[in-house]
Amino acid sequence: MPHNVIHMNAGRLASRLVRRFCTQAKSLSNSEVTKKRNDLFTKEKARQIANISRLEKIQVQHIGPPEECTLLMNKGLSTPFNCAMHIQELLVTRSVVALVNGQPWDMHKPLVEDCELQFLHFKDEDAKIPNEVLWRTGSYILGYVLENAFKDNFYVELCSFPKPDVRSGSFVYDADLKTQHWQPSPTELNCLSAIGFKLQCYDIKFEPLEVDASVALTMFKSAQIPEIAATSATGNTITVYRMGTHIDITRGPLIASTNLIYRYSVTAIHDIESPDYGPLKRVQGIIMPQQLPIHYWTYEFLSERATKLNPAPVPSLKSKQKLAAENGS
Amino acid sequence: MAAYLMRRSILGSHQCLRTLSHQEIVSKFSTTKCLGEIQKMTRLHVVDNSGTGRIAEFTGRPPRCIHVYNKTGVGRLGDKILVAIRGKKKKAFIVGCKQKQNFMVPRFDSNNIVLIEDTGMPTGTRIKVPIPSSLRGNSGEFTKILSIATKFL
Amino acid sequence: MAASMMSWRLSVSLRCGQSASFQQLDIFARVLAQPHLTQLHITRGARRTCKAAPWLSKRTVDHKLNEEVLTTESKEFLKNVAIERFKERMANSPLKDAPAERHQWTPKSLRTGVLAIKLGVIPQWTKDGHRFTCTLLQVLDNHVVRYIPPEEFSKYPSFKKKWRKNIFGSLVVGALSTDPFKFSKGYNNLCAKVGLPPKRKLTRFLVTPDAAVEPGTPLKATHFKVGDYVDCQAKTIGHGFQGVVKRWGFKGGPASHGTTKWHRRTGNIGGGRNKAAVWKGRKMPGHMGMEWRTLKALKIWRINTKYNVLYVMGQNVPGPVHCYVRVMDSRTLFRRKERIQRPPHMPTFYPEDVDEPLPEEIFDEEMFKFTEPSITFTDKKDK
Amino acid sequence: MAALGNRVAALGRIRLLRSSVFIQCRYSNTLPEATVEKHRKSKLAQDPEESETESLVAPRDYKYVYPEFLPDPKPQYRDRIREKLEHEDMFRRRTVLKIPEFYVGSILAVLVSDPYAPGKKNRFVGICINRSGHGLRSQFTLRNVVDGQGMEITYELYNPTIQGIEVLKLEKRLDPHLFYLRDALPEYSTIPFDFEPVPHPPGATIPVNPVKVKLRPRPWHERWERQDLQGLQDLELPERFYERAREVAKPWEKYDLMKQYRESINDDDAAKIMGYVYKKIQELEKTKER
Amino acid sequence: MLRFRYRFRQRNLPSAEGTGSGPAGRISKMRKLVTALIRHERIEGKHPYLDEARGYAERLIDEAVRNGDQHKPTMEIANYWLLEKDLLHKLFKVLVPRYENASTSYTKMWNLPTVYPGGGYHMALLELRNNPWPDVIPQQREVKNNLINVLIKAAKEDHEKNQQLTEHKQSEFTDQSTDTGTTTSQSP
Repeated sequence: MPHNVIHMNAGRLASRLVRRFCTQAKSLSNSEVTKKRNDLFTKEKARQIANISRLEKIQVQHIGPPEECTLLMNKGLSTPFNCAMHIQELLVTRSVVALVNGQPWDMHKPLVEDCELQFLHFKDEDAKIPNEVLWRTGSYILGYVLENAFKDNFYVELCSFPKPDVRSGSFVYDADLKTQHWQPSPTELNCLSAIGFKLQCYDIKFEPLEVDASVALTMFKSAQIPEIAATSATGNTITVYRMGTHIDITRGPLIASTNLIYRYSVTAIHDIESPDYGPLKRVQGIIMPQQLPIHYWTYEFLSERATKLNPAPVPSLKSKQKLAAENGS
Repeated sequence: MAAYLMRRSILGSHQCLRTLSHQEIVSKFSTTKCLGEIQKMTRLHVVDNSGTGRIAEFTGRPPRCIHVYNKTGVGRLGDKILVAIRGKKKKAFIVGCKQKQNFMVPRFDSNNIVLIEDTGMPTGTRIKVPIPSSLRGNSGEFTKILSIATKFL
Repeated sequence: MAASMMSWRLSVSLRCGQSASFQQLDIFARVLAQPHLTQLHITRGARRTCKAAPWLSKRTVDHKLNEEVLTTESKEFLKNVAIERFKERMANSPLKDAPAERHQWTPKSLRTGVLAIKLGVIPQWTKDGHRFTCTLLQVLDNHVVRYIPPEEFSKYPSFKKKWRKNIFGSLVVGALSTDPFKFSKGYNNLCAKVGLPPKRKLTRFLVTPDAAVEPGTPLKATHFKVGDYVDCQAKTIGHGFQGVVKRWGFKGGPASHGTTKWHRRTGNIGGGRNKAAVWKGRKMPGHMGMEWRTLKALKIWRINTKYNVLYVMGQNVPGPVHCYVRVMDSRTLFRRKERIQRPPHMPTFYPEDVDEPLPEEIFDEEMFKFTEPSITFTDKKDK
Repeated sequence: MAALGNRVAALGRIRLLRSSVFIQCRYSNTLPEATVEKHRKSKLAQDPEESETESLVAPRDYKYVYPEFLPDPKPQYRDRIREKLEHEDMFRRRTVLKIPEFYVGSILAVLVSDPYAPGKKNRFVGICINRSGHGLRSQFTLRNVVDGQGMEITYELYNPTIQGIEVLKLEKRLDPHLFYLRDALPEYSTIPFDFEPVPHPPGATIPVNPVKVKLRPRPWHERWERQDLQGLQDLELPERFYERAREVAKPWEKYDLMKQYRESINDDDAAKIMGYVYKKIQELEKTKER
Repeated sequence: MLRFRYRFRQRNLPSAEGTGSGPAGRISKMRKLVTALIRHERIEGKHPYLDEARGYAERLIDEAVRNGDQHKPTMEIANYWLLEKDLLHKLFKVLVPRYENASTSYTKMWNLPTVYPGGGYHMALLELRNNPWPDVIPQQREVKNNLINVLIKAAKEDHEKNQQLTEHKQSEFTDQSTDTGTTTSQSP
C-alpha cells in the first residue's frame, strides 16, 4: 500500500450530501450515531475473528535493542504490541508504531505473514515516522473532541483532514460545526483542549479494523467510500480506527495508546469556504508526546504559531477524485 | 597566678633590658608581637633626662607599669600610667608604643614614658627621643610634656 | 513539575464535566502519592529553612526540560525570541511613565527600598583627612513588580499582626532579569503581567499608599540621595553549630594549670534558690549565623550612576560578598529634622525630574574626591 | 496501568535527586560571582553593561612596578566592578600626586600634612621595609633610627594627606620584606634626614643591594633562622636551633602548585589587570606632557 | 588559569598516607596520583583525593603548556611531581601539543556510584581530556529530528521570513518619509 497518499477521513461526505438534498425529518445526534457505529464495529470485529478457524504460526524477526530475536506468533491475531510484550516492558510502554518489513504498521494491527519487526519511538534519531503518526493522531483526536464537545442539539459533521505536515506547525480537522457565527473564546478553546488533554490519563488503545466498503457505508453513509476503497491495496476495503467509543476513517497508522500524549491543545478555529461543502470550520491543534517533556514557554510559543491558518488544501470533491485517480493509476 | 605574672614581667622587660645593657642580659623566653602592649607589669623605658629614670636604667631595674589610668587596662599613646621605679610609685605619660599603631603614627622599638610629679610637672627637663606628632593635639596636663619635647615625628 | 501537572489535571477534570464512559481516575489517591504534597509539615517551622513555603507554586523547573530534548540551535532561537519580546514590551509599556498622581513626602510616608548586591568594602577619606570604610552595594536591574494596596494587603495570609491594618501596602521589587526557561509558569507570570522578564530574586517592601510606585518602573541607585541614611538588611554568613566561645564570645577556661575538660565550656546556666530554672534567652551553643540582620542608619557617601553603586558607610553590612541586601530608608529617628528639610525623591527618582542627566559620580560634601589636590591643613585662627 | 507505573518511577527519581541536593549553608541568599557577571551583561537587563574595550599587553615587570593594582587573591572577596571603581579612584589620585616606583629596600622621604606641625607639614625619611595591601588599602612601612630610637611609620599609598613621596635611593634588597632590621644593629637602618637623593636614570635596571645584615643576639621578634632569608649574615646560633628549623621546615611548599595558585592572582587575570593599568598609565603620561 | 571550579580552601587529608601522615603525606599522595593520572590518563578513586589531585595535575600541565621544556623552574616542578621519569617526556612531547590550543580544562571528573558495602566513600573517576580510552558516557542520541526541534526549526524559518518582510516594509516606509521631508523643507 503506498503510504504517502491522501490521508483523509472519508468523513460523512455522502450523508452530508444526502441530507443537503433530501431533507430529513428526524434530527440526528452525535451520541446516537456513535452508538450505532460501535455496534457495527464490534459485530464486524467478532465476525473477522470468528473467520480464523485454525491457528497458523508465523516467524517474526525482531530488529534493534534490547536484543534481536525471532518470535513465533499467531497469524492474523498477534500484533506488534504482543511481540513487544514478549521482549521488554520498555518497548510496550514507549513504542509508537512498528515497522513491519520496512513499512509503518500499527501497534495493534494483527500480523499476517513472516516479517521483520522494528519498534519506533519519539526519541529515535530519525523520528520522522513517529512524528507524522502523532500528527495524524492529533487530527483524529480533534474529531473525537468535536464530536464530544457539543451539546446534543448540535450535530457536528466531520469532513476530512489532510495529510499530516509537521512543519506547518499545526494539525487540522475540517468540519461543519453548524454554528457559522460562533467564534470560540480562549476559555472555550481551553475546554475543547481539556477533552483531548484528559485522554492521557487513560490507556486507551487505537484499534484498527479493515472492513469491507459495504460495511463502511452502513457505518458512515458516505458516497466517498467506494472511491477511497478503490485506492486501497485490495481495492474494496477501508481502514477504520476505534479509540474508546470514537470511530473514524483514516488510513493510519496511529499511535499505540492515548497515554503517550503529554500535552494537547486546540489552538484555533478558522472559517474556510469549500467549493463543494460550502462554509466549513478549520479546527487546528498541537500535540506533544509524553516522551518529550516540553517547557511551557516553548509550548506556548509553538501553540501561538499553531493559531495561524494552516495552509493545507481546502477539502473539495474534485481534488479528492483527482488525487484518488492519480493514486489509482 | 604568681608564676604567670612573673613570666609576663620578664617578657615585658626584655626590650628595654636589651637597649640598656647591650645584650648582656638575655631573656631565655621567646617573645611575641602581641605582648608589645603596655599593661600592668610591663617594663618601660624612661626617655626624659630625670635622674630617677637614669639610675633605674643604669641599675638594670627599669620601671614597670603597675596601673593604667583608662578603662581598657592597655596603655596607648598619651595615656597616664602609674609606674614602680626605684621602690617608689610615680606617675608617667606614655610617649611611644611598641605595639602596632594607626597609619601615619610612628611605632617605636621600645615603650617610652616620661615621668611626672604628683603636681603634674614633668620630672625631667628634656625628652631625649622624638615623640609622635599626633600627641600635639592633646591638651590639659599633657601640654607640659610637649613643652620639654625636642623633636616631633 | 509532576505535582503541578497533577493539580492542573485535577482542575481540568473538575471543570469539564465531560460524561465519558471511561473508568474514573482515583485522583485523590494519586495526589496523596506526591511526596511534594504529603511531606510538607516536616519542612516548615524551623528557624532557618531553605525550602519555600509549600503553598507557593514551584519556582523552578526540571533542567531536563531544556537540556535533554533541545538542540543548542533551538535553545538559542528561543532565547532570542524571549529577549526580543521582553525588549519590545519593556520599550512599549505605558507603565514606565511616571504615575499620574505624585505626592509630597511627609515624615509619615514610607518609600520602597531596593534590592542591591554587596560588592565589597573599600576605604575612603573625608576632606579633613579622616579615613573611613565604605561598603559598595550595586543596584542591579531592579524593577517594581507589583503593588498591593493596604486594604487588600491586610487580608493576605502573609500579613503580620504587628503591622497596623490598612496603613501599609506591599510593593514587590525584583532584581536580576533572567530568561524564562528556568522557571515555572506561575513564577514567570508574576513579572509577565507588567511585561517584565522573570526576576531571579523578589522581595517585598512595606510602603504607604502615597509612596506607591507603578509596577514596571525601574529602580536605580538614584532612588536615594547622597547624604541619606539607610537601613541594610541581609542574611549573615552561616557558621553552623557552634559553641559558646565562638557564638557568644564566652571566655572559656584556662588552657593549662591542671584544667581537665574545661577549656571552652559555658559554665553554670541557671541559678539556685528561688529561680531554680534556666531562664529564657540564656546564651547557649547552637546554630550561628545565616540569619536576617539589619544594620541601621548608614550614611550614603557617594553614588555611582553609571554602575548604580551606592557607597554606604561601614564595613559590617551583613552577609558575604555578592549577597542580596535590602536597602531602604532608615526608619530610625536619626537626623529627622535634616530629612524634613531635604525630602527624598518621591516615590522614586524619575529621569524626567531633572533637566540635565545626573553626573557619573555624586559625592557627599564632606567627602574627599580623588581629583582634588592633596589635603592641606590651615590654622583655625587664620580663618 | 503501565503508564501509572512509569510516572511513579519518575517521581521516585525526582525524590532521590531532591534528597541529594547540596544546600550551601554558609553563604545563603548569595550569588556566585559568575552569575552576577552574567546578569551585568545580560541582554534582558534594563541597561546592560557594555563589553570592555580590548586592553593592551603590559610589559612584564608591571606586576612588580604597580603591585597595588593586583586585587586580593581571595576569591570570596573579588568583584570586577569593585576593583574597577577602586582602580579609577587610584588613577584619579595619581593624576594629582606623583607616586613613584619604589621597592622594599628603597630609601624614601614622605611629606605629610600635619594639623599640629608648625608649617602644617611633616617629613619622614626611612628605608622601606614592607609593602602590603591591595587597591586603595595598599600601604608601605618606613623605618629609621632617630636619636638612637628605632621607629617605623606605616603610610597608606593613596591617603590624601600625603603631599609628596620622594625616592631618595631606588634599589631592591634580597628579601621580600626587611622586618629583621628591627633585630639588626642600628646602623643598618639609620638614615640621616638630609640624605642626598641618588639619581636614577630612567630606564636603567633597578640595582639590587646585596648587603647582608648582622643581627643582634637573641631574643628576636621572630625566629629568623626558620625563614628562608637571603639578606642575613650568619646568625651564630647553637646547632640545635638549626636542627629544629630543619624539623619544622616545609620544603614541599615550593612545589605546592595549588597553594601558590590560591595565594596569588593567576597569570591570566594579572595580565588583564596590568593591561588596563598600562593603558591608563600611558593616558596619564600623555596628559602630563600637554 | 584553572578552568574548572576548585575549592577555595584545600582539603588537608590528614591521613592521606596512614594516620598522622600530615601535610607531607598529603603531598606525597598527590604526587602518586598525579603520576598515575599522567601515566594511565584515567584513574579511579576516592572523590576528595582525586578532586585535590585534579588541581595539581591541571596546574602542572598548565605550566608545561605555558613555559615549555626549556624553562628550568618548570622542568624542576615537573621533575618533582612525576615520580616516574619517563613521564617527563610524555608531559612535554605528548600532552603539551595536545593541549596547546585548549579552551577548556585539561581534565574531566566524574562521580561514580557508591559501592555497598564499601568504605563509605564517594568514588570518582579522573581522566585527561582527549584520552585514547572509550568515552565514559557513550555518545548520546541525536535530538535534531525530534518533534520539538522540527517545530522550532520551522518556526525559526517563519520568523526569519517575517523579519525580512518587516524590514522590507520599513525601508519602503522610511524612503517615503524622507521624500516627504525633503519636499516640506523645500517648500518654504
